[in-house]
Amino acid sequence: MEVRVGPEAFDPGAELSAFVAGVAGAGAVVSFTGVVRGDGGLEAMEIEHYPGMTEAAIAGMVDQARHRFGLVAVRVLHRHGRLAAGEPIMMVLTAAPHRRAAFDAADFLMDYLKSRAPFWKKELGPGGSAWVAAKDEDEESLDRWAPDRA
Amino acid sequence: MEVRVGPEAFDPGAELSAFVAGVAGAGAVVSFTGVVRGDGGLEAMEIEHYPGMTEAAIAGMVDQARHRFGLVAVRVLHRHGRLAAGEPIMMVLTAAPHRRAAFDAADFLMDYLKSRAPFWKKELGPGGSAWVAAKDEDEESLDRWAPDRA
Amino acid sequence: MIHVLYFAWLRERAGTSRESVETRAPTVSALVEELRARSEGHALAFSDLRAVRVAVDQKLASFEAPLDGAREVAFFPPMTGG
Amino acid sequence: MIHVLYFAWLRERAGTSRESVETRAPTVSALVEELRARSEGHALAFSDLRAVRVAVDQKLASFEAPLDGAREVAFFPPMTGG
Repeated sequence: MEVRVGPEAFDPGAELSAFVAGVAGAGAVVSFTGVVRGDGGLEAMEIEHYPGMTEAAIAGMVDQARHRFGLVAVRVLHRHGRLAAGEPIMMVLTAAPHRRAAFDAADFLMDYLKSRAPFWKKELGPGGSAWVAAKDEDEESLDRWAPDRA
Repeated sequence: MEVRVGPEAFDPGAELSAFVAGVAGAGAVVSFTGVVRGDGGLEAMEIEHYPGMTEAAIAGMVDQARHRFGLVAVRVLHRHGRLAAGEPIMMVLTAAPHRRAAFDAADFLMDYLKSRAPFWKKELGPGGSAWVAAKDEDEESLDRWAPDRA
Repeated sequence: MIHVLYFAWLRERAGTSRESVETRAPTVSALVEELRARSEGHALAFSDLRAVRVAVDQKLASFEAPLDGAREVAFFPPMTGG
Repeated sequence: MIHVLYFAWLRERAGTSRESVETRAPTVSALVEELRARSEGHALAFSDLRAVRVAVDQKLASFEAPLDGAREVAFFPPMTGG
């Protein structure tokens, strides 16, 4: 299963071990793990998503990444619901024959997930709660992958 | 211990789990794992290194990466000796507040390790053995990090 | 009839996550005008459309997108996944 | 006396991984000229210096680097780590 969206906690190490074991032909494996930051007094994060659209949107991104970068294997995990500081939020795993493709594919998928997968984060701290605002720099980062810049 | 060079096998998943558990302040963790490719009839790889210089060279690269990218944590593992197809060769782990720094630091460390850490790979297959030749593209990839291009 | 969905602070302002709407609105923009009239919360949710994104039948769309045959329209702020 | 180390195919050609050399060579280049005379294998190892890298006391150096005070000089092909 290449895409998993759900409220369950996951262990990034166990995911990486299983992924590496399954990609014997690939020389390069990259993982990105997003973790709830504990700085600034942040106590927890609530992640809302759009059931149905989320899975379809991520599956589309994964297909794009596989073809564009010639991936041997790819996997995306993303949690929703309430997460405590220090907990893994999401993970992207990519495997390719060479390191450039594995790095670029993980980078590409992160840019798409940040700005095009229907998730919304709310930060909960001692002073109350606030929705995380989208950053201009995330849109700019995504623009790097436009076809005319490839 | 940030740098580990030795003949012992390691489990990328166990390394990632321990690393993530130790970097509560960081929001972004990137790992790169290099694996002995099994294609082209490759049966094993022999990795020779320069004891003493290897550890010092990698420690220098790690210090550079930490300061240049503002890393919260960084770790490099690299094996030497005989490795079978499918075995992990080396691993780089980086943790930073944001994803760009974590990605760039891992990418930077890989470029340095490829071309500036004193390791030499020999591939062993059914037809005999051959030293792996350095690639021009690895030097070009390293040039991306030159101070005047930063 | 169209199912209208709201997420994140649009949901909080509209005071609902999902409602069924009888409408002949030809476009997303026309639908937004009708929804604005539903309540003060709805009007507040749609007070600045630059901060609002829309999906028609679970695909990102523009405010000019036609609604003929659409079954589900969702409104939400810019996404913050990853 | 300088310890001279060889790695990878330079080691295989020179037929040794380490040897102690009495020398007054002022630079790496001058040392290489002396080493070439040691054996056919040594001459073969140093037949194309464009393919040879050098470290003096475990730091990458050029063939023009001075050897005064150096204790260890290593010769090897371009590195292929990672």
